[in-house]
Amino acid sequence: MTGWRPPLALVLAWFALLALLALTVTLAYVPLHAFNAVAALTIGTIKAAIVAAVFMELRARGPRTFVFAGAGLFWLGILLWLGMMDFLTRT
Amino acid sequence: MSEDNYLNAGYSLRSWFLTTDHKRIAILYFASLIFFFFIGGAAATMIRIELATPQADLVSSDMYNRLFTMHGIIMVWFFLIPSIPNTLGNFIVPLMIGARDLAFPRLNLLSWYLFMLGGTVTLFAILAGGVDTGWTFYTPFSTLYSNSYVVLAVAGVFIAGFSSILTGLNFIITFHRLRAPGLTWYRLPLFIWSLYATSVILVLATPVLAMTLVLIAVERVLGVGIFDPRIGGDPLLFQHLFWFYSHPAVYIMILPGMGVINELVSCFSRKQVFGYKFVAWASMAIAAVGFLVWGHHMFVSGQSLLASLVFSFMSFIVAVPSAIKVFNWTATLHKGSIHFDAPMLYALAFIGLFTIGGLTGLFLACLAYDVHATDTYFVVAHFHYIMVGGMVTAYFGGLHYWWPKITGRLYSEYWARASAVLIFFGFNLTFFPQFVLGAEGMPRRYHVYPPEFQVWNVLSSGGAVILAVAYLMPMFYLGYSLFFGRRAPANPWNAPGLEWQTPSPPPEHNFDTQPVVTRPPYQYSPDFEAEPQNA
Amino acid sequence: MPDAVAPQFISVRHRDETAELGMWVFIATEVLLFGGLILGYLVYRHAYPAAFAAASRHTEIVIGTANTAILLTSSFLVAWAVEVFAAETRKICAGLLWAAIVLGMTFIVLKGIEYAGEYREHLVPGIDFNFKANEANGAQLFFVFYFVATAIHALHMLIGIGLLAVMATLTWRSPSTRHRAALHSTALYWHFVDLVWIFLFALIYLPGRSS
Amino acid sequence: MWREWIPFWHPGVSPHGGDVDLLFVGLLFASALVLGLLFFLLALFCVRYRASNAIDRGHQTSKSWHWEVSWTAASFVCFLALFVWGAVIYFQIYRTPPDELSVFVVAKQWMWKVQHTGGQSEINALHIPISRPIRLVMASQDVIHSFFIPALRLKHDVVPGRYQDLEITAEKPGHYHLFCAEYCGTEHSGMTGEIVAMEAADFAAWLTQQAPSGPLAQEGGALFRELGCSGCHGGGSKVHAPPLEGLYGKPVPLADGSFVTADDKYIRDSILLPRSQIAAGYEPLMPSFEGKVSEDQLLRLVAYIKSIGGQRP
Repeated sequence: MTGWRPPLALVLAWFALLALLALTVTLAYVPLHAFNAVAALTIGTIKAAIVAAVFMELRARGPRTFVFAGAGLFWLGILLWLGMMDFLTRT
Repeated sequence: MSEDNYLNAGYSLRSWFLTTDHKRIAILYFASLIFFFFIGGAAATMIRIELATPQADLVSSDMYNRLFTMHGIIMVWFFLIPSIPNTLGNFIVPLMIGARDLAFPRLNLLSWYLFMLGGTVTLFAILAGGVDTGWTFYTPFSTLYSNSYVVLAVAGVFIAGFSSILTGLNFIITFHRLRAPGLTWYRLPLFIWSLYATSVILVLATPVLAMTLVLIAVERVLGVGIFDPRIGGDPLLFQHLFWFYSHPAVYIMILPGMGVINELVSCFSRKQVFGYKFVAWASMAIAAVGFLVWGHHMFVSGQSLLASLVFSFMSFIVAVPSAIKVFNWTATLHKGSIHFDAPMLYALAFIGLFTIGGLTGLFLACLAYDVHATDTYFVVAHFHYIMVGGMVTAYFGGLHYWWPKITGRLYSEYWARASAVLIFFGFNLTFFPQFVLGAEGMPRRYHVYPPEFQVWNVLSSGGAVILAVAYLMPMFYLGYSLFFGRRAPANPWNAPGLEWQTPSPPPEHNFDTQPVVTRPPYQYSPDFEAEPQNA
Repeated sequence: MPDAVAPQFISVRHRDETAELGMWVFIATEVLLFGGLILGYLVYRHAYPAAFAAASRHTEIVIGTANTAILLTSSFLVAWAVEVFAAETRKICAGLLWAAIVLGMTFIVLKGIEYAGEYREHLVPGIDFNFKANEANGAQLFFVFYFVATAIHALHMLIGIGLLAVMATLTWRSPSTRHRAALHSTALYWHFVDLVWIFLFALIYLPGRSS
Repeated sequence: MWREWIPFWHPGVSPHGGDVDLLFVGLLFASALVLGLLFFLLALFCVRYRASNAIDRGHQTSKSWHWEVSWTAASFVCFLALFVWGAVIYFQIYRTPPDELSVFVVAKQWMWKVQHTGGQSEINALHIPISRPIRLVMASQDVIHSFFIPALRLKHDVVPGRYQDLEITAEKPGHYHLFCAEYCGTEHSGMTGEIVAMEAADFAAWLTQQAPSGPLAQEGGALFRELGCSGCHGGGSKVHAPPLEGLYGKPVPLADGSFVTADDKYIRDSILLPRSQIAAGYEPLMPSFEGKVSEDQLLRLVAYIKSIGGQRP
């Protein structure tokens, strides 16, 4: 029964995620006006990056997996960018 | 020809309906698509008959609206999108890249079942009373005002969408992981490149449609939703989401056709495709830039002028790779040794019709002219030139080209050429007058119309009769060849592609020995006279 | 246990890597599935900022935060299970998976409690909706988004729980290399469901808390 | 029939109609050139290099950067030129209308209702004087419709939930088609009408012949009292509500510190969604009139508030 302990990276990632969760909830109650949204989404992105890199083992994968994982995000960016463009520039 | 092949590997229903053999699944798709093509075609016939006179005489307005909606939904989602990828693609892709099967054979079968389930639900919606929203499902008409079976139809399309996604996923992984030894990316036939581009769109665009359809269903069921103008929702948001899928979907409907044309032009000019890398990357460019142009469906909808400007610009950009392809096909003919067999006639028809469709696309990309032409018959003619003149012609071309491989039989060359020529003339007679109608200002989806448009409508309806006959002809001579046609040799066109290096029809396991590729594609010898091989 | 590889693959490794790559493509599809909803959210948040903030204050941040922590932890457990997947540690591995499933179920139950609370507060568009008049429209759009997004997310959770249950059972019985690949793909899916929730949490629960 | 059938060509009769027609000819010309060249080459190669023709096929090239780059660049430059050409005219077509003679258009399944400011109303017809820009203020009562006049080379969707301004000008007298171009349900193809462009004098005569139920603003004034608006917004009211005299077209300071111009859209929004933009210094007391007033009535209210725009409060 060797090697049942979780790798350190996983545990650290888990703690980091919970800490970031606490941080983002706290920050939400601090009046920062427009920066509340920025903070929430930035911390969300950091959490997502940790999940992807550590839990989903993306850090140990080759460029092809990166491209596949990135393609979804890239096209999401196109959808949001060109979609919002209309609504932000209406007269 | 008593050897074992995939057709005589089993005769039970189970051996067909639970098969994971990509070749049999292709046949299942083929049979289903013929069925849907005839349903969609029947609706088109009714529409053209009705439009022969300006008044309403054959059907009521409600019925007419249901007819063109049914024609659109069936033809787009249940014929054009799966047409080449799921029949020819499914059959030929593993053979072309020297693989035993697709990467996920069971997923492939699941994809067919989802397709049939979606088709059944949609047909049920049609039989239950039909849908009258147009295939575009524009809100708030579809969500709050239509009295027809919108939710059911939307559910059918939703399910069929997942079938598309699974097919795209399967192809992408197959191309990455299952190529034969030595088959590098630049040694792949261009058909594979174009299917790769198609799959990217299938995987990345279809989910947005799925979500949009869910939102329609929610709004219809709850009576309130995020597109509802009564609570401050914006119907244009629906259009953005819908066209984010549906414009790239147009490229789903043409890229595989372009891929087939590469194979045909090259084979029947006995020459390499001119500018291989340009054509390959043009496919990828179309897939990528095709995602940036959707707003050109909305130039008069009230979207911001800046958005219109950007989308118009992108629409012109996406035309560049298409132009590159046309020029390269033409250059391929140069110094070729051109044979005018039936598939080549289809290919030439494709180039002509696709170019007309593409050039009229520029009219519509052009902001000021689109204000006049959008939602008129000009648009109808334009996209039929691309989808019917382009994709369906390519589909027929590819079907004739690979028919000997798929069935192991040769069809009648005489009748095949006759039908190719007839399709070309019938098609132009049907759809060219519609450009004139559109330029004159006749709106689309009109059941009755001012009498001065009648002349062109009569021409168009007349052409439709010819076209219908021309599309029926292959049913007969191809059907005849199944039973009475001469046995096809393994390589009737003396082509170097891997799919021709195995017997016709191929054995269940595709290749007796794993092929190894050592040279670029399209290394044709000038003649059909086969060198003695497989002797 | 002999591990037969389907004929289109050369080796076990070839097969497993292919399966994992397939899951990544599927995840790319899923990103775009939620993408459509997120565009809708951004458009209306831009149009009705005050109403969105007010509506967001009506969501249960305690349940939302607890659910986020639960999901992050279950993701951690699944990642851990993937690491310890081996014949000799199969029971530990299965146990971790069962723990993740229990957390997933807890998430669903809490979500149900939250839905019930929203129903009592008349926040369900189309069924029973009542909100301060000047912000009713934007809030209604917010809650349509909220219910569609969380319901679809919950559906993904249920599918994930089902997959994890199958994997836990298989692992308990006889782990083989085939199961390793399957567990890997399942884990990727589960982490993805987690990822989606991280963003839904930021979009649904956090806005408007400071005012 | 008023329009004789002429094959293929009816010149546009709006100021930019000529530009659009020229653009169309330009596009046709460019397409014909490309198509001609392509078909010529296809035919030439097909004949010259047919398999049975023993001709020199030496020195085949399978690729050439030279050619690829040239035709890519050539297509790109042509497309760019067409893009700019089309965009310039587009901005002319959709420029924001000056405050000219306004006509209100309400689209609903399946008719066009037209209200002139003088109170004259028409259904499925629109009479306008020629050579004078008309500002249409369009609204839809139900689904999306599209206001399409082929002869003016002009079209714009009418989306429910907002006003759409559109400037139209006809330069020649005549009867022109009006179509609904966005599919809107059962009688979509029956949602047609005619644009009657008349000489200014004829138009004035036509206006007087019509029996207006009363100028639009006057009807709006009646509604203003009927619906109880005057109870708060009228002079001498006990409720602290902003006075509306002299409001139209002026910038309004809002509670959040920003300013908004009191145009048609603002007035419409203030009636339907009164609390979305609160005027500075007032309590958000006004109830929403959403669902209580039709698009027709809204137009009258807007016309009324506009008519008292010149008065000092």
